[in-house]
Amino acid sequence: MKLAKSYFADERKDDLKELGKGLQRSDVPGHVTGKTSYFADRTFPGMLYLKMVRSPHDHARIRSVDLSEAEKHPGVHRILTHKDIPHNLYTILILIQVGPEDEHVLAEDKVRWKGEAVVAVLADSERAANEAAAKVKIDYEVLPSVLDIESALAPGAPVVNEHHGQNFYMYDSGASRKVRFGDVEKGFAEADHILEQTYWSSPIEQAPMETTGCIVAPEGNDRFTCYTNTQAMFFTLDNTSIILQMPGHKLHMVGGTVGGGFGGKVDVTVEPIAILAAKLTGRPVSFIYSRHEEMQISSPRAAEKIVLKDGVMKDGRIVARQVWGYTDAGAYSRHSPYGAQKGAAHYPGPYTIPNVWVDTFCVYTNRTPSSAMRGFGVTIADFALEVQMDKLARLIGMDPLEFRFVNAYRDGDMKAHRQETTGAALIECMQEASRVANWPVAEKYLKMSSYKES
Amino acid sequence: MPLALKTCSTIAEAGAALKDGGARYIGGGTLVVRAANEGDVSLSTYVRSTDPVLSAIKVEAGRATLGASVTMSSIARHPDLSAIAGAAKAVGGPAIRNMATVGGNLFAPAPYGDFAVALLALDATVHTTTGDFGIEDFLAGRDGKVVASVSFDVPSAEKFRFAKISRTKPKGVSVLSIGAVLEPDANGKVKSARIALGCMADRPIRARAAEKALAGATLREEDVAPAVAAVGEGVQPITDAIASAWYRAEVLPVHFRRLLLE
Amino acid sequence: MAIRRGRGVAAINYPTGMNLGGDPSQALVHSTPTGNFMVTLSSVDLGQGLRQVMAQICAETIGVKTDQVIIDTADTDTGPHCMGTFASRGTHRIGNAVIQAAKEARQVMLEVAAEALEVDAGDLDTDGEGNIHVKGAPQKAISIFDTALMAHFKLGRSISGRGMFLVPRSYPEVETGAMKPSTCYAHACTVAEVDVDDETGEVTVVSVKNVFEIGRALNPRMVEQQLVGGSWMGMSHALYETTEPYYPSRDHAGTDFNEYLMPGPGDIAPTEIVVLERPAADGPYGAKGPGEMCANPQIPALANAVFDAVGVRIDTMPITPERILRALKEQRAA
Amino acid sequence: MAKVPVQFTLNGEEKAEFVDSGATLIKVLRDKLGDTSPKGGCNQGTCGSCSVIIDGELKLSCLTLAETCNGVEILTNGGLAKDGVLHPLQRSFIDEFAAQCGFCTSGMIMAAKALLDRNPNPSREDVVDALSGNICRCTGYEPIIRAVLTAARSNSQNAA
Repeated sequence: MKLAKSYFADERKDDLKELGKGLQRSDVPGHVTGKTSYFADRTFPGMLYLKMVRSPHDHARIRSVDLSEAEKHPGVHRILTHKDIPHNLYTILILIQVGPEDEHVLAEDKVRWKGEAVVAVLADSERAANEAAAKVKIDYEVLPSVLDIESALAPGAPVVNEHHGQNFYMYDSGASRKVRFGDVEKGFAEADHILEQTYWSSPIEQAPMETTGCIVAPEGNDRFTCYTNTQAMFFTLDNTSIILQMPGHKLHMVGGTVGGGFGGKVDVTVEPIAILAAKLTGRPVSFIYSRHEEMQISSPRAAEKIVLKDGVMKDGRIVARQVWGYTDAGAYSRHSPYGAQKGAAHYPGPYTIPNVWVDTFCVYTNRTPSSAMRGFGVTIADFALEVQMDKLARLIGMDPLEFRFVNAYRDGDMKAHRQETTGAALIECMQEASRVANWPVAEKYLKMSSYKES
Repeated sequence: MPLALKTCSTIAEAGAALKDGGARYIGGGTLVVRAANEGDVSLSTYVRSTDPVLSAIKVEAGRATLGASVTMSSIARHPDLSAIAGAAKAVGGPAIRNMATVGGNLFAPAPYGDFAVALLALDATVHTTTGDFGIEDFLAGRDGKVVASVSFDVPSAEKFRFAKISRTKPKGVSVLSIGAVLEPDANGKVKSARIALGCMADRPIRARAAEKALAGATLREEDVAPAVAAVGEGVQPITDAIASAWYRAEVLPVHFRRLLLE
Repeated sequence: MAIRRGRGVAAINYPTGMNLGGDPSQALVHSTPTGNFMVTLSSVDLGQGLRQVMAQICAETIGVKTDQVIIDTADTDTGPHCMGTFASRGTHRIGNAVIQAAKEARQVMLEVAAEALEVDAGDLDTDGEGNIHVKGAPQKAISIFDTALMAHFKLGRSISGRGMFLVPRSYPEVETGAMKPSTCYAHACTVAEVDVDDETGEVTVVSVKNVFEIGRALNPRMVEQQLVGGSWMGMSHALYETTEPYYPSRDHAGTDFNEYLMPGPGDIAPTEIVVLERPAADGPYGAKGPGEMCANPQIPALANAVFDAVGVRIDTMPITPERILRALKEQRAA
Repeated sequence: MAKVPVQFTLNGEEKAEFVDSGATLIKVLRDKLGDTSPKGGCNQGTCGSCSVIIDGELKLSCLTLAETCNGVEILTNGGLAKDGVLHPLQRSFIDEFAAQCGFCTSGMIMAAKALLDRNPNPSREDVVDALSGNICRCTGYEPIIRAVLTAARSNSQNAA
């Protein structure tokens, strides 16, 4: 890695003593000797293992649940169903008033995705829990399902989640989060060329090396210590408090070093049920996702469909951009309504475009609920935007890098979501890229600057 | 019931123990212990045999006999087996190669079992507790058999070719694998060929049409074209997370041609 | 058979933080009797080195060595609230809270030292080596060790500080979408080169050249860790990763690291990284969040490089050999 | 549950335990013997985080039954540092910033040790092959490859 100090040198004082130095990480000696403690590096006498019985169907009504054989299985201590959960219907972003509550901790009448949790078995060994789980009998009536954005939004599609009523999230602005800037129709009318293209992605797993999980130990005073690898301690504590209707002071979350997150550990899917299990059995409880669960049950990065329509002039200026962005939330909201609207502000990309129209939708399907991942709401948008930029440049016969200089935002430019650009540095990044990649551009672009023109 | 390990001193004893419900033979553990770890409750007893014969490698008069417990890394390291080392190294990373056994590989469902592809090309004989089988017959009815060893004529390095195509490097699951034994005649043409394919069915299969088309050919682009065109005859490639049947069928001739011309 | 080379470029920006819900983090700082400093947080270190960078920020602000700072974090019984480690907010939000707490603690520390030296606290400075001295008169000094002892045992003062950094919630305007979803933006431009095998659709990444602008590299070696790993993940997203290879069908969904594809150590391309620093006005010592944006520009750069190589557009992620081969066959048929 | 005796040496110390028949080695190392350096990243044999060296060979402790380890010598990363002195690989992983979350690190170091024990002067290609069964999600592998090569170089310098 090279620090290119010549850029923005006037904005930077190099007078720091402890910062700006590549000091050794204090935690790494622990990592390299295997001494760093992760949540699962502890055992407790009498610990129970939680095994989740999950839906084998994308969408089904639960006719009945028969636990009689499973409960008799040797080593089983308790089996939890939705009836045991004090506040079974939840949604994690309720903490920032983004409702409605739309997801069951344990399924009640229906399952809405293949893998949804229905029954939690607690036994004194993993083996006994697995064996008992195999004896849980659930009678399902399979329902029609929708597995992608287009079929979910088609007329007459089965409703995925009744708490929403329709297969998309309803924002205060309606079916989509809107950004309206300038006059996009006027822009298209003026444009020399118009290009409309559609981009897709399928779900991506965060795949941290350490799977999601927690170990709960009752403290003996009706408080519970939960050793967890959540990415957000109080987010987990406060959601657990709501789900278990347990005052926050009864809960003690302890994290430590997490074996990678990448957004995969921001949902609250293991702690509430494990704490409840510890409370109801009086025993320490371990609930750790298998790798199979981490890959297919934990929330992935959402599948997206993005339609971009751009109006461009022969000289390279983009004069209008219209965007329809669809985020496949899966069966439940989790963080997706947030991610979809974060995308709405992002779509013009790092370019100044006078006329912008964005609609982003959060769509429900019978898939594993999606959630945050590194680059949440932005990564797939950047794929679409920057492939589109390449196509636009070729369409007008311009060098793709020079085309970006023509449109790059600079300090003082107004973005579509009505924030004035400050601290821009795109032009300088491209200038340096032109040099390191030996991708020549015209001299005038190398003389440009992100600074506000006086 | 809890899991248990039953250790037998002979392969015959192990064969008998495997008749019990829930019993599975454990070689390197890469298939069976994984299944138990993943909650396969149909498995309750691991059966193993400590019979030293099972871990023996014997090479005599050009014929190799590999005990069922012989690992991929011991094959890859064996001085008399250098011609087929590439096929043994194609299996897994170093730890898996130190654990995965010849016996286990014969039972591994596609896309696993790359070494069995090599054994099929080598026309190996599989020695089981219920008799000796040609490898094709063995593969066709492998369920329930207990393997003691395999034997085959060790080819010269020039005769044996092996390719494994993966999405990830240097180690990854097979998109496909190809094993070939090419017997040259006095003029440098192919006298006879034995071609085995992995991932082109649920277990290794032979490419008989290609074998036939290669007879009498030189290993030049224009000469191998008929064999390349025929290599996909009768294949039913698997579809899995790595690749679709369509893709496997499309690239099989490409990789086969490259293997012949390398 | 032909191996065809192509290159592509992409440029991006990336927002720091998640203001659409309100974005607070807190920090507490106190000194021990011998002048070490304890930073108490509830923030989670996911492996990116949050503890180390917070220790450096605290040390810089108070004027001590980094190894004199201990980070106590991720315990809800002791640590004050933090929204969480996501949205590239860690360094920025928590760093700002640590600065505020450290400044308050530093002020008390200087007041104690001022009393010892019988000068005005405003005339004092730290030397970064464990001493407090009168500006312009380095010989008139007291060690931080003695200052802390004095605070504890003579003056009865707590050398401590509270830090709270809140980016207030932004509510998007319903009709126009006017909103402030984040604070400062990081930037990047990537040029990627690929070889595409036009018989198999296989892509070999030949080189990746990344330029990142991240405000300030507070610990350049740790920044490099993020950027190198992120660049790999971007390549992985572009060419390999999905839980659902036949999306929207759920068949053949991967359940392990054999089936969930990511580039192995034999697939990595020579990667060059250049870092630019334009300090963010609201960033801790100018820093922005580098952790997420570094994995984004490689994806479109590689997609564009594939097009440059073989003339087919794969507009669906990931760009697999199968998708490329199908497109090439359509191209030849056309 | 049937308990069976098992005896082996772990990082040079003799251990004797009664374990569940069918218990995996990783479970015994972590839960019974308190050596949590092997990590259960997948318990499928696909990630390498649980790698240990048994009688000189790299093995996956998640797929190894403890009961089959009678009489063997087991080395884990938890025992590599001697008298507080880091192993050269541990040192080079620090110097090259080759660990981020640290979860894969012990497995990586054992895979690298298995290589260097057989081949003290590996090429880059040898290192890549040696690490090929171990997944890392943070680093992009390059710093790890560099760390192994650095350790090999420092070893050969020390030997010279």
